[in-house]
Parts: sequence; C-alpha cells; structure tokens
Amino acid sequence: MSLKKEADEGITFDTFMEGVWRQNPVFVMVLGMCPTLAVTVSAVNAVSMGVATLFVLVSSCLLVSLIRNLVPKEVRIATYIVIIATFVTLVDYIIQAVSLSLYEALGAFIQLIVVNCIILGRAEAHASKNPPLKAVINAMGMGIGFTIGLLALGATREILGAGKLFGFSLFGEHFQPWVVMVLPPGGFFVLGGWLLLFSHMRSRSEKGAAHE
Amino acid sequence: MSKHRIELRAAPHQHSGHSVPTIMRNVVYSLLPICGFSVWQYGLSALALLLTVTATCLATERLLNRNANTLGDWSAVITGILLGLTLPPAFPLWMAIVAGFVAIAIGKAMFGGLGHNPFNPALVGRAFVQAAFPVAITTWVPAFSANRFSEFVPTTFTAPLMIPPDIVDWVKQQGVDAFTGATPLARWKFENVTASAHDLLTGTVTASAGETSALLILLCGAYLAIRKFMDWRIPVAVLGSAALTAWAFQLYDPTHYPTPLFVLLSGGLMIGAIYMATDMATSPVTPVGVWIYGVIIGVMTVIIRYFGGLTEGVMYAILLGNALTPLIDRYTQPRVYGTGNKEQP
Amino acid sequence: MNESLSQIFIATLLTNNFVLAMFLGLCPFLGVSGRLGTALPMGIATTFVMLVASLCAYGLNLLLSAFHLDFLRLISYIVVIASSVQLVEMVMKKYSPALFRALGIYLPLITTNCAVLGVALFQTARDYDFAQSLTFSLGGGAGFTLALVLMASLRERLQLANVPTLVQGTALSLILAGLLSLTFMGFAGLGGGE
Amino acid sequence: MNEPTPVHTTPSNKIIVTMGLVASICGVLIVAAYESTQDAIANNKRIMVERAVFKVLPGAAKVSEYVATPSGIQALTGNVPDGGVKFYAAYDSAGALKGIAAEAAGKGYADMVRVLYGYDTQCQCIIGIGVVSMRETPGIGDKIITDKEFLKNFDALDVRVNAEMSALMNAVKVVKHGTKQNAWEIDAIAGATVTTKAVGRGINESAQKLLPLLVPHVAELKP
Repeated sequence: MSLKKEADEGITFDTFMEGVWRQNPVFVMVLGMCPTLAVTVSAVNAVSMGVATLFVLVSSCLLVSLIRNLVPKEVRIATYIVIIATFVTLVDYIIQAVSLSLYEALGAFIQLIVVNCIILGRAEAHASKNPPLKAVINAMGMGIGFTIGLLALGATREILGAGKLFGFSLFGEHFQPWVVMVLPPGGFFVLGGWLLLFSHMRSRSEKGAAHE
Repeated sequence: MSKHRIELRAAPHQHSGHSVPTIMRNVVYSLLPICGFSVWQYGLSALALLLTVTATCLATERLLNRNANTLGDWSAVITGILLGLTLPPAFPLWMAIVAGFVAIAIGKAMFGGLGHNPFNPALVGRAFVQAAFPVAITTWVPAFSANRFSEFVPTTFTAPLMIPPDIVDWVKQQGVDAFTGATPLARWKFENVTASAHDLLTGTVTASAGETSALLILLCGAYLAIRKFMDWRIPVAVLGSAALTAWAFQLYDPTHYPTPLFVLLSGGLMIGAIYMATDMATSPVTPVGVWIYGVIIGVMTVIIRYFGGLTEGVMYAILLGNALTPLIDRYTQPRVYGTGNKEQP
Repeated sequence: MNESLSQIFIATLLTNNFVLAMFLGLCPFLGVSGRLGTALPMGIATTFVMLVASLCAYGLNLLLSAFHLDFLRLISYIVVIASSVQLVEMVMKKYSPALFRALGIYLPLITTNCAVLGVALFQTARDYDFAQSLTFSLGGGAGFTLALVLMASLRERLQLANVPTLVQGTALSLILAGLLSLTFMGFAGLGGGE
Repeated sequence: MNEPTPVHTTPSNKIIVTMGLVASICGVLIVAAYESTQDAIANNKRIMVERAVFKVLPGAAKVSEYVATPSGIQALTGNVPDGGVKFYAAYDSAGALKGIAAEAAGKGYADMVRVLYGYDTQCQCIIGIGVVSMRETPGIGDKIITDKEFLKNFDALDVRVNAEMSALMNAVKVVKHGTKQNAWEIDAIAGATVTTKAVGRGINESAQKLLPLLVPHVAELKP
C-alpha cells in the first residue's frame, strides 16, 4: 500500500520547509484567502491571525494523525471538520481572554478559520497518512509559511495605508496615508502585487537555471 | 485612407476608414480646447497638473512596453489628459504621478495594452486616487483667482508622500467672494442649493480642471461625432437616460430633486459621457449593446448622486458599465450567419 | 440594530458585497470564475445553500441560547452546513435530476465556502431577526453570484487578450477583483437613508 | 493515490463508536477551554466597558449595567428583554451617580457607526461621545473622533424629555456646518456629512427610546 510506504519515509528538512517556501500557502498555492485579505490591514492583526491559524493547524493535524487508523473512511471529512471546529472554538476563547480589542479587530474571521482550505487540506492530504511527529512538523511549516505570507501582506498594507509598522510611525506625522491600502481593493492589489513579485522571481531563477 | 463614409461603431475598427492613431490623434486635438480653458480658468497649477499626468502616463507606457514602441498610438496621451482633467486643479503633483502610473500600469499594461483593457485606464487611475487620498481629491480652489498665472496653489508642490498643506488661508487671500470650497453637486446634496445653468455652461463654478464648462465639452464632442471618430449613440444614451431619470425624480418631488438640466451640466457627466464612456476597448460592440450600456451609465450616475454617499457618480457608473460590457456583448451578440435559428449552447 | 430589510439587501448585494468588500467566498470566486457557463449555476447553488444554512443557523441559535450552550455554536453551525449540503444534494438528486446534473459537482465545494459559514456567523453576531436573516442570506448569495458572474465574463474576455505571461493566473484574477472592488466602492452610502 | 479499492463498508457500529469518541474528546476540550477562559473574558469585557464609559463620563469610577423597560428599570441579568434598552449607570468613587451611558448606532457611509454617549441626569444633556465601532473612510469619516469643533457639540447637547414623558422635547438634529443655533442641534463636519448624520440619527433614535423610560426612574439608580 502506498499509504504504508509514505508513512515510513523519514522526516526530512523538506517536511518542514515545504510549507514555508516551495508550497507556501499564500504565495504559491493561494489558499485560505478570506482571512488573508480581510484581516491583514495591519501587521499585528496579520501575525495574530497567522499564529491562531498555526495553532489550529498544528493541533488538528496532531489529533488527526493520532486517530488516523481509527477513523472509518466514510466519516473521514466529517470527523476532521469537527476536530478543526473544536480547536477554532478553543482559539476563539483564548483570544477573547487575551485581548478583546484584538478579538474585535479580527472579528468573525477567527471563527472562519474553520473553513480555511489549508487546514482541511493538510489534515486530509498529510496528517491522515503520517505519524504524529511528521504531521506536526509539516503542519508547523505550513502554518509558519502562512504567517509569513500574512505578515508580508499586513506589513505592506500598514506601511502604505497608515505609514506605520506594528503601530510605530515610520515617516513622521506628515505622511499621507494611502487609504485605499486598508480598504478592500488595496487587499486585492497588494496580494496581486506579491504574487507578481513571486512569479517574477521564479521566472528569473528558472531562466538562470536554464542558462547554467 | 478611404473616402467611403462607413459607420464607425466600436472596435474592431480596422475597416472603418480610420486607423487607430488617426482617431486617437483627433481625440487629442478635440481635448486641447478643454485643456486650454481649464488652464485659463485655474492657471499654473492646472497646467502643471495636466503636463505631469500626461508625462507620467507616457513614461509608464514606455517603461512597461520595452519591446514595442506603443507611444505612437497616442492612447497614453489621451489617458493622461483625461485623467488630468478629472482631478482637482490643486491636486498635489506627487499624487498625480501615482494616478498616472496606476492608470497605465494597472489599468492597461497589466491586461496586454491598448484594446485589451477591460476598464477605462483614466478612470482606474482616478478611482484609485479617490480611494487612496479622499481628502486631497475633494479639496477645491476657486476659479479665475487673480494670481492664478503668477503663483501655484500651495498644495501643488507638496513633498512626495506627505500630506498637502491646508489651503483655507491661502484661498481667503485670493479675494474671491463667496467661495464655498464645494462643487455644485456637493452644494446641492448637502445644502440643497443648485447652481444656475448659465454658470454651469460657462464654467464659473468650482470643480475638477476639466469638468467645468459643459458647453465647451459639448462642442468638442460634437466635432468628434461629426467626424465619426466617436460613437454618438453612447453620449446620447448616457445623457438622455440621465436626463429622463432626473426628470422622473423631479416630477415625484420637485422641492428635493434638481432639474434635469442641472444634472446634465454639473459634475463630470458631460466629459464622462463624451470622452470616457466612449472608449472603444471598454464599451460594447453591438448597436443594441451600446444603448443598454449607455442607459445603465446614465441611470446609475443619477442613482449614485441622489442616494449614494458620494456626490459624483459618473466615474463609478462608467466603471460599472465597463465591467458589464462583456456580459452585454454576450447577450446582444447577433447570431452568426449560417448557424440557423437554434440557440447556441 | 434596526436595519430595514431593503438596507440589508442593498448592503449585502452592493455596498458590502460579500466577495468584493468582505472577502468571503474567495476560493470559489477565484477558482470557478473562469467560465461564465459555470459561474451562474455555482452562484445559484451557493445562494440556495446559504438560504438553507441561514434558516438552520437561526433555529439553532435560538436553541443554543435557550440552553446557554453558546460554546457549541461554531461546531454545530459547521456540522449543520455540511449536512444541509448533503441533504440538498440528495433531495435535488431525487426530485430534480436535471438540476442536480447542472449543479451537482459544485455542491461539495460549497461546504468549505466561507461565505456560507459567514452568513451564519454574521447574522448571529448582528442579532438579526428571522426576516433580517433571510434577507441577509439572500442578498449575500445574490452579491456572491453578481461578483462571480462579472468576474467570469471579464476573465472570459481576457482569454482573447495578450496578457503578459507574468501576470496570467491568480495575479490577474486578483487585480481584476481589485478593480471590481474599486468600482463597487462607488455604491458606498447607497441605502443609507437620509 | 486513490487506487480503486473493492467496495468495503465499515460496520455502522464502528462508525458510531469512532464518532462518539471524537465527539467526546472535542466536547471535553471545548468545555475545558470555555470554563478556564470564562473569568478572564468576563474581566476583559468589564474593563473594556469601563474604559469606554469612563471616557464619555469623566470622573466616573464604577459602572453597572441596567435595562430600562416600560415597567421600570432594573439591573441587567442575562439577555436584554424585548422592548428593553440597555444602559450603563456610572458612579464616582464616593458612590454618587455620575451619569448614564448608552449605545447609539446609525447607518454611515460604509457600515453602521456605533457610538457610546454619556448622559448627565442634572442638565438632561449629552456630555460626551466615543466611537464603539465604525468602518468609515479614514481621513474623512473618522473626523468624528478627531475634530475638536465637532466634539464640542457634545459638551452639552440638549436631550430634555417632554412633560408627557413620551419623547424628547426637541429631536436631536444634524444641521449644516456653521448653522447651529439651538442646544439640541449638531453642527455637521464639512465634508463628512454622511458620517455626522449617522451619529446624529443614531443618538436621536437611542435617546428617544431610552430617556422617556429612564428619566422617571433616575432616582432608583444606586450603586
């Protein structure tokens, strides 16, 4: 069985790095878009959202991996969704306990982590076929990749849209904020811009490889 | 060039008897009187604004098309002039550069250049800066101030990325009576005061550089229509439907809603209907489609002006019309000859 | 708060369009908007599921509030949405096979559409009553469909354009979505009521 | 990956057992999280409310939640009943009533603008507002927080209740910038009329509903 073989493969550095770079959920796979665009108006929001997603991702993958041999195929997806929803509820309460103002800034998008395709995708494609440690490491990579992606977006939008980064003013008080960046169109444009940059870099490196 | 007078509808226009550069060049010519008027009206700042925006558009066009020289088709010049005309005369130049860059880069080059852009590039640039700099884009200066040819408005040379200075005191020194700092549309919306048709026709009102004299724009548009460089149906549909809608509202409540004439002459409706809605790449191809497109723009303009939070709706109405163009084209497409009566799947 | 039904409808359809202003349902928006032929059925199917989900969420919320089980809200919503999608699929298959053939392939996709869960969560957060919830879900679905159809028609047209290879793909869709979103900003304030 | 396996179905009792197991794990986790964060969340909410109320009623030191209904006022426990209006009573450190705070909301440019206003029972006027949430255009709509001239409207905004205790004596009204004449009028911010009107409408709506219910019973408010 191919499942068996895959599970026996060792944990490599790529298990972790896959999500951070090669399969980065934001820039390469363009997954989990709702929170990506909606909450990234500032770097703080972006990182909080990223960490919340990371937590849900890692714990769900751990639990899914632990019970992977118990769950019958028929109810696989339903089980995963219930597990993910559980951890999202957990995160929801934890954020409320930590800071209500952060909770209000992220709004309903914390609960919408449930339908973030990355998490169900990872649970289904990786965690359900791999031992716990490997699943956790891979999920960690994905989560960190997601957080980095959100941070890149959040920082860009905060710098241009408010002249600040993590709340610290960068250009003095006479800076003219580009209001559009914290509005919905700005979200689309900034993500589009980052994707352009990524594909530009990729085509550069491919060309470079071809020349060698 | 052929001497046959073949009706020009919209792209593809290779067989219309006019080449793209010819049409574009004539559009530019017809815009020059409007530019001249706005410079006469607002002085040095308007001149600097128009030149800066046009230069930015040309530079961006050149930069993003390194392999092919696309400057010769004049389209970037039109985008630049139109964009410059829709901005307030005192708009800081660095913001104008942003607008020009966005117009060409995001509005056009991203989609493969002239003819492929789904939205009017000038309006993309304008909508972007409207959303980005909402305060600067609603800061108006009085027309025909005494010193307009000897000094710039202080906001024009705002340092890049910085907030433009407050010009309230500067405006007071200009000695213009009863300057309210609001466009006729804003005054109607928030104070229920309508400007006279005479003022609107001759342009002695506060507004963007190129949307003041409705009469002049109408004349220049007539030139284009007569020379068949422009599809006359679109402005007729836009202006007609806007007037009808306004008339219906006025019948319903004459105390609250202004006259159709005020609606037609105020704001950017005239320049929008004649120069922006008629952009060939972004308007429908079929004759029926053209009428539908124009009516949507006219009606939406009035609805946004009357019920929206913004005072001016022409720009967004045209962008919406652009967005609907592929759909309109699809559902008004004439049946291809020889395909029979059956509906295509 | 006391929003009238027409205000809610206009807001969800235009001013606060689910996709273009609230970023809900972006995955299908970017994924399924390649062809006009599939965009419309997808939109209708999603609207239908939203309506069902909104009804279920309304009832469920009454139940959960009555028993002070607020902490089960999310988990029960998602389970209800997943099962209502299943139910809709089965009912459709039995009573309208033609419709099922047209929409069937999209139904499973809808389970992970955040717009559907979004409807349920937002109507709860805003304390909408029954009629308001229904209007909210209808407007949200209509807004989603509108955005999807507009996007699909634009993308179909751009297939004929010589879009630079660098831009093709998701980046182009995002820029188009940004421009549409910019256009929809013109609706701001509509339905505000003077 | 998905090699065509022969159709084999898991016996339903196994499905039920697994689902039951998963559900109980999840249930335990959720309840544990709920129980352990409950106090912290309640505490956070209290601090947030206090901070907001203290801002609109300077000098206050203690806040309690009340609800006003046609049958009188009582301390709020659980949900707000139908026809009831929630408000906060604020007291100073000596225990004397400092004022009332309540929430108002109006449809603004982009979304609902929600504000909290502070009401002084002595002068029967609104003495301060603070924004709870809004999505208005930065630079224009948010002038309602930053514009000092606008905030002056709420130094003493007249909201006296009429003699029949049925409505306000004069409805709160937003007027054009620079034309404020009466104490119950709000001078609009030039260029941000939509947002200002949203605030005015919201305050009027809320005060019309709350104050006629509240004013006859003000004396009952004790810490």
